[in-house]
Amino acid sequence: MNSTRRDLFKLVGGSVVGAFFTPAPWRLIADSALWSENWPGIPRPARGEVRTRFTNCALCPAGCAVRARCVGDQPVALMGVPGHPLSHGALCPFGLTAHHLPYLPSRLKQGPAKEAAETVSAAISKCGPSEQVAVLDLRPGRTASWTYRRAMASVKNGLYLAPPSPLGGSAAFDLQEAKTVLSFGAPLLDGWGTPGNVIAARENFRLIQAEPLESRTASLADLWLPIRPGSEEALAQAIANVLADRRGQGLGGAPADSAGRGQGNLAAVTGLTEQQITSVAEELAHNGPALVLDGGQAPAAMELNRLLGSLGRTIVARRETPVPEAWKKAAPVTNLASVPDGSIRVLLIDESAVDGYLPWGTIERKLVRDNPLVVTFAWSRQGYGRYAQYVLPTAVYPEVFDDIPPAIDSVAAAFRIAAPLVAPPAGMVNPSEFIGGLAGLPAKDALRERADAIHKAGRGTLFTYAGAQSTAVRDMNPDDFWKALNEGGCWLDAVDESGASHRFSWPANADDEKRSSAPPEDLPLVAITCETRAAAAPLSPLMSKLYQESNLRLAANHAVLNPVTARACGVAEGARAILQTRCGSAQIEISLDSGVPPGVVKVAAGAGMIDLCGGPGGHPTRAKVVVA
Amino acid sequence: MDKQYIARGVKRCSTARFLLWIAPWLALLAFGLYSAGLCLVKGLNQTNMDNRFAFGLWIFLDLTVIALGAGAFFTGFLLYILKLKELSAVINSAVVIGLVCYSGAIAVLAVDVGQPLRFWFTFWYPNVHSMLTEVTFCISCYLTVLAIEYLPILLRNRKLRQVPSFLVFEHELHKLVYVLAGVGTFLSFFHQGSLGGLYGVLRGRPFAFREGFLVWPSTFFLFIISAAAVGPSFILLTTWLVEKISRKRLVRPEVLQLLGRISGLLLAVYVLAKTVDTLIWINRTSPDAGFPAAQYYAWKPFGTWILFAEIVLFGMIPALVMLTPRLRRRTGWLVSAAAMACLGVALNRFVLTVQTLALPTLAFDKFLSYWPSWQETGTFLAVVAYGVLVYSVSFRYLQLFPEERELKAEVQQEQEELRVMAGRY
Amino acid sequence: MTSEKKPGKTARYGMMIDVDRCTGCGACMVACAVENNIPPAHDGADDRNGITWIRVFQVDNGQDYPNRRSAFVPVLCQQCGKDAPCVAVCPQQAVQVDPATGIVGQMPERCLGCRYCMAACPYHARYFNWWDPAWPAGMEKTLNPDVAPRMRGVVEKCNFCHGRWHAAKQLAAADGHAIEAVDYVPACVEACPTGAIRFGDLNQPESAPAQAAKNGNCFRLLEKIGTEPKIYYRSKKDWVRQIASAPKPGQIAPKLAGKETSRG
Amino acid sequence: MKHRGKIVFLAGVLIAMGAGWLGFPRAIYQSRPQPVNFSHKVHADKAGTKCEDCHAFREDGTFAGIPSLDKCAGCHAAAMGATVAEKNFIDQYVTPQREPPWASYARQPENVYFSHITHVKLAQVKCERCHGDEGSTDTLRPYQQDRISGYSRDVWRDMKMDDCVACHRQHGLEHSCLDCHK
Repeated sequence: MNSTRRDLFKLVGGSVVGAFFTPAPWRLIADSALWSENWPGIPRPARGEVRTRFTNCALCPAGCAVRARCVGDQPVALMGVPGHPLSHGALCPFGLTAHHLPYLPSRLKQGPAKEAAETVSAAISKCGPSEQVAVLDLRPGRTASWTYRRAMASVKNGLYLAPPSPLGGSAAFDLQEAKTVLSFGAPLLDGWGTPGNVIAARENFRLIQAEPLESRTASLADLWLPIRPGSEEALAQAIANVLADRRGQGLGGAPADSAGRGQGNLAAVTGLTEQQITSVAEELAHNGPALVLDGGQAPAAMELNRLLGSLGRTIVARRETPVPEAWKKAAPVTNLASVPDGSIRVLLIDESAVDGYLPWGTIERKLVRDNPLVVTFAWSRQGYGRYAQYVLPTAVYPEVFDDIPPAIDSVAAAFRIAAPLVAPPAGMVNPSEFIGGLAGLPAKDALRERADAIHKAGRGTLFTYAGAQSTAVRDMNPDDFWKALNEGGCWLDAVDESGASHRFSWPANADDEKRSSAPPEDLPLVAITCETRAAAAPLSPLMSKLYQESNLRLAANHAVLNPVTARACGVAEGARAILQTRCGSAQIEISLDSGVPPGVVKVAAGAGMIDLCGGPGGHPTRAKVVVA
Repeated sequence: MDKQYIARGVKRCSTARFLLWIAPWLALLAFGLYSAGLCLVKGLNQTNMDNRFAFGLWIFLDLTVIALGAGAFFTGFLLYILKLKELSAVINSAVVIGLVCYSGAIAVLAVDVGQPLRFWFTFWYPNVHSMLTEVTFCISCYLTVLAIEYLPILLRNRKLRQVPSFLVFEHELHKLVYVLAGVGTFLSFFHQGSLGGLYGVLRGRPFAFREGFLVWPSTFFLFIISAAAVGPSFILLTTWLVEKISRKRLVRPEVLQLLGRISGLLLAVYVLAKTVDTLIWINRTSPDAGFPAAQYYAWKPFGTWILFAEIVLFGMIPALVMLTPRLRRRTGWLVSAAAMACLGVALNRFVLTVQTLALPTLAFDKFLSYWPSWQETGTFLAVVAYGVLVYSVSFRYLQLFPEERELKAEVQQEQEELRVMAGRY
Repeated sequence: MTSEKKPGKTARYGMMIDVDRCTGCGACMVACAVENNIPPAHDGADDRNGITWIRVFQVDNGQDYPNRRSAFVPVLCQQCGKDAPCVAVCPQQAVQVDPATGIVGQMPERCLGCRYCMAACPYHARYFNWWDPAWPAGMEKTLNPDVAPRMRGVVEKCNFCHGRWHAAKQLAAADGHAIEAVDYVPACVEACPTGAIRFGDLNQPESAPAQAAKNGNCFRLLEKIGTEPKIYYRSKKDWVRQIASAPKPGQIAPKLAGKETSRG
Repeated sequence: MKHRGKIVFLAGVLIAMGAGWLGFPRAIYQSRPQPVNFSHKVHADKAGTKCEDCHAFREDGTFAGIPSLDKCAGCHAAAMGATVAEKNFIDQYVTPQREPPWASYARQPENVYFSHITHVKLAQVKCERCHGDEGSTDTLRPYQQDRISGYSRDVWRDMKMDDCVACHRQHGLEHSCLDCHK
């Protein structure tokens, strides 16, 4: 027995020794290492012919020109189009990663389009005389917007709503002309207007940024005025006073300060010295043409522009992009703020293209009390879908077939189409076809009709991206014009020589919240939202590079406090806490930075956070931070 | 029941008690293997290391363990090359300790790398300029040497001796022992050094960077001396521990004192060298790289106290104790001095690995903190448990302390005499 | 945007980054990730174990509100020109300087994942794949065929968009041109909306980096270490130029109270 | 008996050697037949004389590799000959417009950036230099794939990195890993 066991050992030992004189063990070692090169689960990028295609970015009204590097038909990289008259080859991080948007995990795959349509038409027919059917268009000025207006014109009690827009859409800021720009918290270098255009003009003007936080724009401004939160009006008033004094006249049309405060008090409110304010005013007056921008829609800023004579120089009239005559009998554009509360029975929200996300509170109070019907067209449930009865999935850029209205800094009217780079998945709903359908409008070829109308007007030139060349519209035939627009082209209106004097009008401030100079006891802090670009728009997963894998941008539900403030609130770095405002509360993660002014909580604007703290600009929201 | 495996003439506890002793260690090992498995299967995201703290607990463990394991080569060197015959009393134990330390270190390294399947690339496409290549080559070679040195000890087991061919083999091996000692010493000198070089060459980390001689930074030589110094201390410590735990006399006190003396001597040399090196570094090397040395110690908690603890508290003091004959003869002093010496070297390795990575290099860097995850700690503990187990088993079934038998006899004789005297009155 | 001038037979590619122009928008970071098939963050990833070959740091003058002034500094592999710390330490030649371009190359398929090079790099420009790379379903269609995705457990870093260099060479070959003198720019350079990053060949005296090397307002990170980085930064602000030198605890200490990040 | 032990030991050695040298090399590869019994020889005579006629380059310089179905359908819309292979090909692929699942013998690993045009157009390297006389074969041999590494046997045999390096070294074109790896 013993011996046989020993034999077994010998046999095994022998075969082990033998094995080392065969290729087997060595090959296995080598192969296992090679296997680690083809690590399981790692995708192999598809190979194919590399093509270049062009389109226009539909993520924001800048509508930057896009050059897509495609393998086969699949875009694998997006870049700007150098030499473009508006976007000057620039593309922001959101635009650079837009070709990922169709694959977002959080994306809405299908929705009850048919059922929704029936419910809506039923509700419309049941509408009472004082109850309205409204479309809220978060990006007015598009061809789709015209479809909505036409539809609402023919629908009973139809109403077409748009968020308040600076200059009321019919005029533009001309940065190229400006020598001195005073900005009240406008994110001029962080996604304002057309980024490429701003950057191109930046060399030529001096930038004075009046803002409580050292935003990206503030840190790059020639002068940053760290004013107290909510003191924009006061600063504007103080500057207006100085300007008025220089002319040795009364305040002109400048709104008299309600509190009747003197210059000293105004300065105290802003937290600046009178000298600072005076020197800024002097500079605006001397180093003109000047331009005053505002993050929100504070009339005082526009008053300053009037005093400085900016109207007609740095703020210019812009003609409407031509539309077919047949479209002219459309519902007027109504500012949401001017709608009586509790009057809307049916609300259709087009979220497929979002410029500014409005706090839900401002919308909700317009709805009728007893079960209003809210239908929203969105890529996900993260926006108003949280409140709507129906969320109908829409195509996302670069699947959409939509046009982009001219941005607030493009002096000439423009028309450019976001031609789809990839086909939208089945089950997507086209908002303009849905809403047009309610009024029996054929919305399918609206874009083509608009293009033809533009061509018929015969004004302006077409800039094509492939060759980077401009052609006068009147030298083209309609089909080539249309084809060019679809292969990446941008129509630019001719400058208006008629010199027709333009009545500049801007909406009165919608925000009627009364601010008391003494902060309320229960809400000692002021909440300031930043990163509003990311509010409800779809974000590529790769944005984690900016929001998560580096702290370059403030991620949603994160808040920054001054260490002093944090100590007062009893929260520490990385702590979870609750942010409370008049509109509710949300959980936030705290980080500390002594660069944030005491008494301020800087929050990143997710859709939810905007509902809580209001949008950018506007008046700062009182808030408080409590330990979770 | 395992009597026939236990060497003649020595007394060992009952199998039951032995099992009782190893049971907790086995449990610890199992837990450790589980956490190591997690790191291998799910990847290194199981650890708390990151891009900035690319090295963590494990590298610290490797450096320390290998320094402590240096006793194996150094005792061999003293015994076979310098003919310090007294040390034959502990050489076997030293070999086992060395084997444990080195195999443990390599096992942890295999978990630490991101792609263990590619381990052989280092041998196939070696970059001769890399200290890590030097380390890998020397350690793996020396581990084989240790394994060969361990064989005769193993084969002298009472049961295995029954196989005649084994006896012959063991006898042949024994002739080799001088060669092995020589080779081992050579290899060890190199990898102890290159382990020091590992950080000394990092010109991008002025806190660790040192100038040196030819391709070797000064840390290269400091590591050799410190390892040689602490090796005997660790053997001293372990021997004493084993004596306490097994409640037996295993070696004569003179042997321990000799170990202490050697350790103290080398430690003194090390402290001297380290001081000189530190001064050069503070006054030349670091400032030349644009880093005023004072700033390193402005980042709490790593104040200058760490420098003091490393050189004076755990360097100079134990050295002096072990060099003073009177104190050396007191076991308490001797052992605690040895322990302090070990701690000192561990601290030195810690500073070089962890503090180096914690300190910022760019003006806008932050001072970083790091705390190992339980998976990391578990893997660490696995090595400890593994070490204890291998040593316990070896101690039970093999002849780790040749003198044990005579000492036992002596003890019995003494007791015998006592009883006789007791009977007389 | 194209590189300053056609590089000669052997080039020393470098960059000039105008800190005063950088708005910190992050376009370079995402463009880099798109170009080089860098996966989105694994949940639980943070700024210490994510992968960003180029990372824009927000630096400041260390003062509190309202005297705080910030600037944005893009940091990528500095492509050290003289004994690069990472090259010598790699045990298996996975790191290598290309003599033809001066680019410090990292070979993921050769990498053992020992991370010695990461400990060696003072610029923290090297990144380890702590997780298996993963893309949302369908998004793998958008991967760039010129760059191979990496596997878990290896180190990767900026290589001046080597995929683009390959593609440019192939295109040149198709037109029958010489492929040594290809003309290309990395993705971050092309993407930067303000033109703050400029790419060029240091061997060409009129290239942006070569000019920067002579400009008084230009600096390189940790020059005193002697690694001869090929990335030049420019700023007219004195306090910004300070970031070139070693950290000063006294200055940063107050911020640490709030800013220190600890793990585990 | 005296030598029993040695014999047993040797037996073990021999068993291992046999398995390692004879069994293993077969076991490590899995082989699968190509979808169509295609004859390069016939096509070289009838369709086109040069490889590029079918294995073409695109405008952007990328190599199209194995031609897609429409290229084949260009001639084989209907049967040209009377061979069974062609009939099957038309029935299974051309008529249902299904791309044949060709297996590429010479597909390099994902981490390799191999530019055909650089080698063929610029350096005037003959296709045969790397692909052997594939162009004159009458049938397609089965595609053999390493079970563990997943690489084609051809790549393992004579399209390894060493083979590339050898040639590049000959022409003094060996710069760095980045030359060929991506």
